[in-house]
Amino acid sequence: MNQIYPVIIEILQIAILLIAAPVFIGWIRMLKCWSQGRTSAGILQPYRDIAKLFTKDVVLAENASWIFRFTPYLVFGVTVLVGAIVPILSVDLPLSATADVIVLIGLFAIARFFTALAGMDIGTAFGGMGSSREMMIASLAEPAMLMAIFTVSLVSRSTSLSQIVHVITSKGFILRPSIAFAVLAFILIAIAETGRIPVDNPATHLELTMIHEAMILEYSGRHLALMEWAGMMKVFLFAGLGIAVFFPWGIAPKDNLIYLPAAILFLAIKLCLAGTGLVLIETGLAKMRIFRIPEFLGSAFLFATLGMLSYFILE
Amino acid sequence: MSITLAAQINSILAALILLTAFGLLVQRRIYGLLHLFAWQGLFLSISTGIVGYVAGVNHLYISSVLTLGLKVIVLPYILHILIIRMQIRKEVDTVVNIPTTMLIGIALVIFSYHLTAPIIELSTLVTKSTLAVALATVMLGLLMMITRRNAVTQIIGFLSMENGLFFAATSATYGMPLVVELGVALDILIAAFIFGIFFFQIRTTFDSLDVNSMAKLKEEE
Amino acid sequence: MISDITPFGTAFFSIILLLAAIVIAAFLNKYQKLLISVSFSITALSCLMASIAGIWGVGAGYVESTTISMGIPDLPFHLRLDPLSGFFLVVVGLLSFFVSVYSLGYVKGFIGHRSVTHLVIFYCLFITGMFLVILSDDALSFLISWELMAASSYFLVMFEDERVENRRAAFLYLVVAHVGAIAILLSFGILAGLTTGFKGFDGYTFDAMRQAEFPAGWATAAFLLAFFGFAAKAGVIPFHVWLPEAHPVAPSNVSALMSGVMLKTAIYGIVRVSFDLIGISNWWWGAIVLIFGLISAVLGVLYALMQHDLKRLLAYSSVENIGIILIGIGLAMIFTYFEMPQLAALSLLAGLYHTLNHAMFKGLLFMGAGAVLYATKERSMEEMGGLIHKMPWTAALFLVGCISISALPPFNGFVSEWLTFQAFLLSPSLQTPLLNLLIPLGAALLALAAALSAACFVMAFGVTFLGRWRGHHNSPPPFDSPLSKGGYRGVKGGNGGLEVDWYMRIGMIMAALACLILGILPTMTIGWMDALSEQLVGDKITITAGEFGWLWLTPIAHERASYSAPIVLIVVLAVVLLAYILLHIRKAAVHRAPLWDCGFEKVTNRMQYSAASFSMPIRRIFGFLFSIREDVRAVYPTGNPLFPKRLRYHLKVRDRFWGLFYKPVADASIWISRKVGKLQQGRIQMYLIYSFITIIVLLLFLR
Amino acid sequence: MMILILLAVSFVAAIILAFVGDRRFAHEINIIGSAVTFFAGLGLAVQVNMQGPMLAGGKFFFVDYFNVYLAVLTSLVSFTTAIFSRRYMRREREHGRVGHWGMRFYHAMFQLFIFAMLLALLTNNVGVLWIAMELATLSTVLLVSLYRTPTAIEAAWKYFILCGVGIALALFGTVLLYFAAERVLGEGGEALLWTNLNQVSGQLEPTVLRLAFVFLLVGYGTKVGLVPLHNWLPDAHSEGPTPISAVLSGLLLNIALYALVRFKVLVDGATGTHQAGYMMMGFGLLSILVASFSLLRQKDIKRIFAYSSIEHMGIATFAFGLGGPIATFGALMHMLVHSLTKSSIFFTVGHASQIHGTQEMDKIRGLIKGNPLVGWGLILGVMAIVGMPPFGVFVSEFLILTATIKDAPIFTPFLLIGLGVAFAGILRRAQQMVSGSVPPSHKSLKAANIPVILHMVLVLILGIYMPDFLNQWFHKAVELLK
Repeated sequence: MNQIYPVIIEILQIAILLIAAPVFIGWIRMLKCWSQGRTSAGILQPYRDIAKLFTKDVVLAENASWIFRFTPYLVFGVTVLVGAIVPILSVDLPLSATADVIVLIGLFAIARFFTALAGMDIGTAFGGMGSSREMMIASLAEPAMLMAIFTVSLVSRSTSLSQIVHVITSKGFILRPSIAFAVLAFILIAIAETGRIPVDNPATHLELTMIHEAMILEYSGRHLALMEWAGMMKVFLFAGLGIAVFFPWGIAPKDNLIYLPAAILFLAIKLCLAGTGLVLIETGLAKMRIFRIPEFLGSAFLFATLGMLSYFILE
Repeated sequence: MSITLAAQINSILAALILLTAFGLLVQRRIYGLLHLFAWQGLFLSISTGIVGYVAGVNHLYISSVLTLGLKVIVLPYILHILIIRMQIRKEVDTVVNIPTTMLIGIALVIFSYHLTAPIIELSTLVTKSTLAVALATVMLGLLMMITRRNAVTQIIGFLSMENGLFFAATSATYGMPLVVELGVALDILIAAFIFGIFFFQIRTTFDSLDVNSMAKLKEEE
Repeated sequence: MISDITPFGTAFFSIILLLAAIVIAAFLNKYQKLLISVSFSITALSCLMASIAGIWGVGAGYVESTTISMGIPDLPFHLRLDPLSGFFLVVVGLLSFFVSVYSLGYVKGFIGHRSVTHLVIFYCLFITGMFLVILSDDALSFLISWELMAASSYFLVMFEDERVENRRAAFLYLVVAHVGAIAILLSFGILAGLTTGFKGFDGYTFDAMRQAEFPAGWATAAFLLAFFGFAAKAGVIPFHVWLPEAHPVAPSNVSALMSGVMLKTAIYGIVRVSFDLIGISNWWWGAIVLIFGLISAVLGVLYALMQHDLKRLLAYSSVENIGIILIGIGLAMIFTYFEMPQLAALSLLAGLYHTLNHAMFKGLLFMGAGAVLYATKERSMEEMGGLIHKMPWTAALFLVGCISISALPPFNGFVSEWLTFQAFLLSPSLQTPLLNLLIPLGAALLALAAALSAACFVMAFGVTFLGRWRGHHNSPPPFDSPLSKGGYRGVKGGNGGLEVDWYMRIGMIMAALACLILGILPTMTIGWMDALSEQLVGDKITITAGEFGWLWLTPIAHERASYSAPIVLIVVLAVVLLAYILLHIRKAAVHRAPLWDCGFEKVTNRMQYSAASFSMPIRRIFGFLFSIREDVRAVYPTGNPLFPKRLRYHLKVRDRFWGLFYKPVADASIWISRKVGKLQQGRIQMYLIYSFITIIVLLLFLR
Repeated sequence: MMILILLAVSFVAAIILAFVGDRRFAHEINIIGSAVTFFAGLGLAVQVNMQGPMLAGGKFFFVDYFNVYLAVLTSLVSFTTAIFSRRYMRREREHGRVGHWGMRFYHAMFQLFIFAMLLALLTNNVGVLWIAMELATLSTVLLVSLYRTPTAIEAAWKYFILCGVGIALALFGTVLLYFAAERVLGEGGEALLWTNLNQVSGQLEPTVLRLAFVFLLVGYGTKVGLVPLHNWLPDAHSEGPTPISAVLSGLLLNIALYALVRFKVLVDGATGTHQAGYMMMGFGLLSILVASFSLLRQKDIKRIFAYSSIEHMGIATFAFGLGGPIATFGALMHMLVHSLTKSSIFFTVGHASQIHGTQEMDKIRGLIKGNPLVGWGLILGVMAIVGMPPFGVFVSEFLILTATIKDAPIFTPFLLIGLGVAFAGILRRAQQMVSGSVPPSHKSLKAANIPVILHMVLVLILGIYMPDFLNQWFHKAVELLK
């Protein structure tokens, strides 16, 4: 029993990831529509999009190389792997030892790396623009991200996720200024990394404002489908990561199935809230100029550093 | 002749040598320089002879004769010939600012006395007191070489330095060992020939013996 | 018989072999082709032997030393092979092996233009010098081999000496190297003096220095001198100016060696002197190393981003990586001082691991750049593009290099940087609050550097190999270009048309494999390396690192952090494969079509993002660090002041440090020399006055 | 016996060449003469190696470990220079820069010069040393002006006057020394013998010797080329025929320094202080700095290397002044390797200027392509002289520098500045000259390659493998100079 139990969890989690990610995005879009007084396409619209794309033929630019074709698969694969590592439901995932938070960042980085290359592969001005901006944002986000992790690892004496979850849950709920700062920082970073407003606008194809969209502009058919799906999973995973690191209560501890339904329920609730929060931000703010982003991420870095300092000074 | 008398004569000669040195320093006319130089040599050889006699150091006679031969006869003669050969103007171009030069010279004399004083304490020789004069002569010769602008006069300065050296040798130590004396004399002779050749070379290339015409080799700004 | 072959013997024999190669090269001057194949094969062989010796020696944690009666009879050359030198023997030997194989193809390109004899000779001398530096065990032989290395690489940089930039670079390089060498010499002088007080020559041996105890003040002086001396060689900012000049202009196989391993000898020196000879006696030594490391890491990669010459970019990124290595070593020093051997071991190994990794991928990248140069005669990326179609092998291998250097899992660059991060994350266990607060910021800077280098190499690869040919003439250069006269299948342009020959490919393939293996088997590598930390900081992390078996790398403790490269690789590949298969069950056609590009029309090649435009955002953000001159000139057709015919954009980004440090020195010395020149002003009376015054002054001084 | 051969050969050769010096075979006579001298020198070395120091000719000559290696060095360099001058002077003559009398004069004076130097080295008598030095000066004065160009004559004149004055001052110093000595050793020749003086140095009157040393320092220092007494040196080197420049900076400077060091030992023995050492250190340091900064802006290929000679003499003087086993060892070795390297550099420089028909460095290009031996010889020689391993200069500088930083750390920065500037200055020029493509002005010629190769090989060997007997000599010499 105990041997297969983790495997079950693992499979279950990946399944949830694959299924729930589009729903989560659908939920966000729906809320957005409501908040802007439009009628929404329904929570399941993302499924329809992906399905449609899968059935379509692929149109490749003339001088697209193997990199362009390989990227979607890689991005998808990496995202799934990340999904298999972040403890969304339970802490004992067989794969969780595979990577700690820093490795997770590395995994996202490799996905980004190839996306950017794909953007440059077809040789349009937009592709290059997208890649350039994406890499710029990433390189500014990274230090802030690391500081946030640093703060958390100060509290939990670890960077391995299940360990963090374990420690924080076991300690019970304590108000820590350092963690509060870290949360703030993490939210800003997550927005930047997943390319949401105010950093980037996933819904626009206005030439000069797009970042992520500019890179995948030339994709079509199944490639585009994989990219979109991976994108959705990324948003989902960042939400999951945030939950796991900062609000882990409700994630099932080791070795008992009883907690699982509860865990799923908790997860659903937390995700709904997260989505709502995101929508509030997106409707509240307008997209900022590209050269405001350094300030945005700079403040993220500031929060993270304050978190670290306040740990040493206050705790 | 008693020691004391010899010492007195010697010191008189020393005074004369010093005088000639100053004379060389300020004399403008080239022939005058030549004569002064010859006189200096003469005084030197006499004093050498006397010292030799007093101290009974025989090889000093030889060196005195050498001095007489070289410094009084040969070198002045050679220089004379050269001067005539290349009809150098009788009036050599003026020494830079005679009064200053003389003041410096006097300062030098005092300085060299000041230097040699402690050494003289050590010496037991009758002639010890003249060491200061010898050093002064050397210095004055150097000063002369600095202040003159004519090749011939520089050479004369150089030779008067040599005189000073000889004088030092005799007065301080009753002369160097013979072999050294001879060698030095030989060197001076060679030197004489060499500057003879030089005069011609300089003359032919720069058609004047003014050493200031020889200032090409320098760092350009 | 086999039993009495020792690692040391092997290493020594490899050096003999190199010298033999030199002699042979001298004799084969007439037959250049033969010369190349013979001497480079010998070199490759000997380098292989050297690295085997190193692997063996480190693995066995074995020490052997000997003296050969050269140099001064009282101070013969002491040679010693211990784990540290063994490790660096591997670093140098392995890459030199790859590069020598690569050279078999690359150097042929020079045939018909110039004699390669002295290239070969100095190449061998260069490697010999590096081996000797690593093996030598006394100050004199160390410095002799050190300068031998410098001198031979100087001639290698000078190789194409009719180009003025080569001469300038070579000169600058040698001057900086020599000044550094003098600093090192002085530091050894201090040590030797304190050891024996110059009663005799035996104070110059490293053994004597190991035994001796040094007073703090002198020790600090010695350490600083040594550090800055080596830093000048390693290209640590602000001593780096020679590096981006010299590495690009040298023949690519040489630049691969210079960037890949020559800089590492400096790292070796720093480790050797600080840990082994002097011993850490101040925590702020580590802090200094750390700070210089951080500065070099960040500025190095920023400067790299601003380059458009591929090899210059790589050179600057070497500055960055040296910085990263120094970070590890600096942390190790701090931990050592506070007596935390395990953490010290961790960070030291992180630094040294990165040394090995950087050797591999930087060598690979330079070889790739060389291949591109070989094929296109073009160094500026702005003129390139789309080469992935023309040279698929090179492109793929170069990509591997890019991934590794950008610290992306599962390749090797990531492992060492991950370990460094772990070291940073463990710093809070230090007992000094100040350090606790400051070191994390260092971690952030390191993260910044890592991310920027990812951006940098996206640019490098993207602009060089992807997109379409940016050159003014619309296709890659015609194939009968001078360098590639040996000629391959005479395809013009087409697929693989510009691909380089197999020697070069094999050289690169081996390096790429090394990157992958070092990336996915870190546990084993660290297990192999623990003799090092044992020797230097007296502790090892193997037990904990291998706690979960070879599959998981868990420094310190598995609940602390863990990473399993093999699983990452396997899972990702599995998912990719699965997705691919699933999506190809139902055949969906793939059409090739012209660019859509948001429906824009007439997209020309010149419209693509170039290196300059790619790095623009970062240039804006970090602009204050550079001296940037950019101007846009509009060229108007006559009689039409409104619509410019074309726009000229001119960008010049320069290193601030040149103006800051080097120019002033040069100007000052010229000024002084002008003043001194006045001494020699021609008039003889003046000179006599000098003598006169001198003697008067001396006489006065006497009284 | 050996000593007599050593001296006699060169003297006789001088006389013979004075008559037949302009014949075709004169060069060969010159070579043979110096060859014999060289082998006599070797013989002497072997003898010393076996029997240790010795007196000869009734105390008139003496050989100890300090001057034996200098004697061998002198004979060797003069030998190689003779070989070099064969091709070089032939060409000069073909180009009509030298006439019959010139050649005769050149050969005779060359041998006489060697004779004078060997005499200065081997004599046991301070006075004779002085005479020999003067003779050496006089014999080279007219060689400097051999080409009769205005600048050449000017240079020769300065050389003559400055060194004359210097040497005169040295004589005064010698007189004072004699004055002090005779009060201990009594009248006559005995009082001027090194061997006696060294024994009684403790009893000599310090005040007198201090005074004497000032004059001797200024006197012989002028010939060593110590700043500010150096001004004759660049001129003489740049204007004279290259073989002469080679022997001047290769040998004459060494001899003068040799004399200076001997006196220093004597004075230190008498005064018991380190005053003389400090003076020498001061002069050495000044020379290093001034020379290295002056050579930055040189345009003339021979001047720049003349300045580098001043710099290296400065280094050696400094090291001798510093004293101590390591520094002295380094200084002795430095004299050796410097003269080997520098003379070989001058050989290549001579050919280089013949190839391009000018001494202006800006006009000299592409030597490596044009004439590989000259090119590589020059650049490797430069590498050696600026102190790059594996050449010998590095080893000596290594010893000197390491000794300095421990014993006199205050001086190290200046030393380093000097070395660094000289390094950059020389290398920059040399690199320009050897690299690049061959200019049209290039004239091909048969270079005398044996001397260059021989010297460079020797310097290389000294750098990586110093023979043991030399090591022994140096150690014993260090004992002498304590």
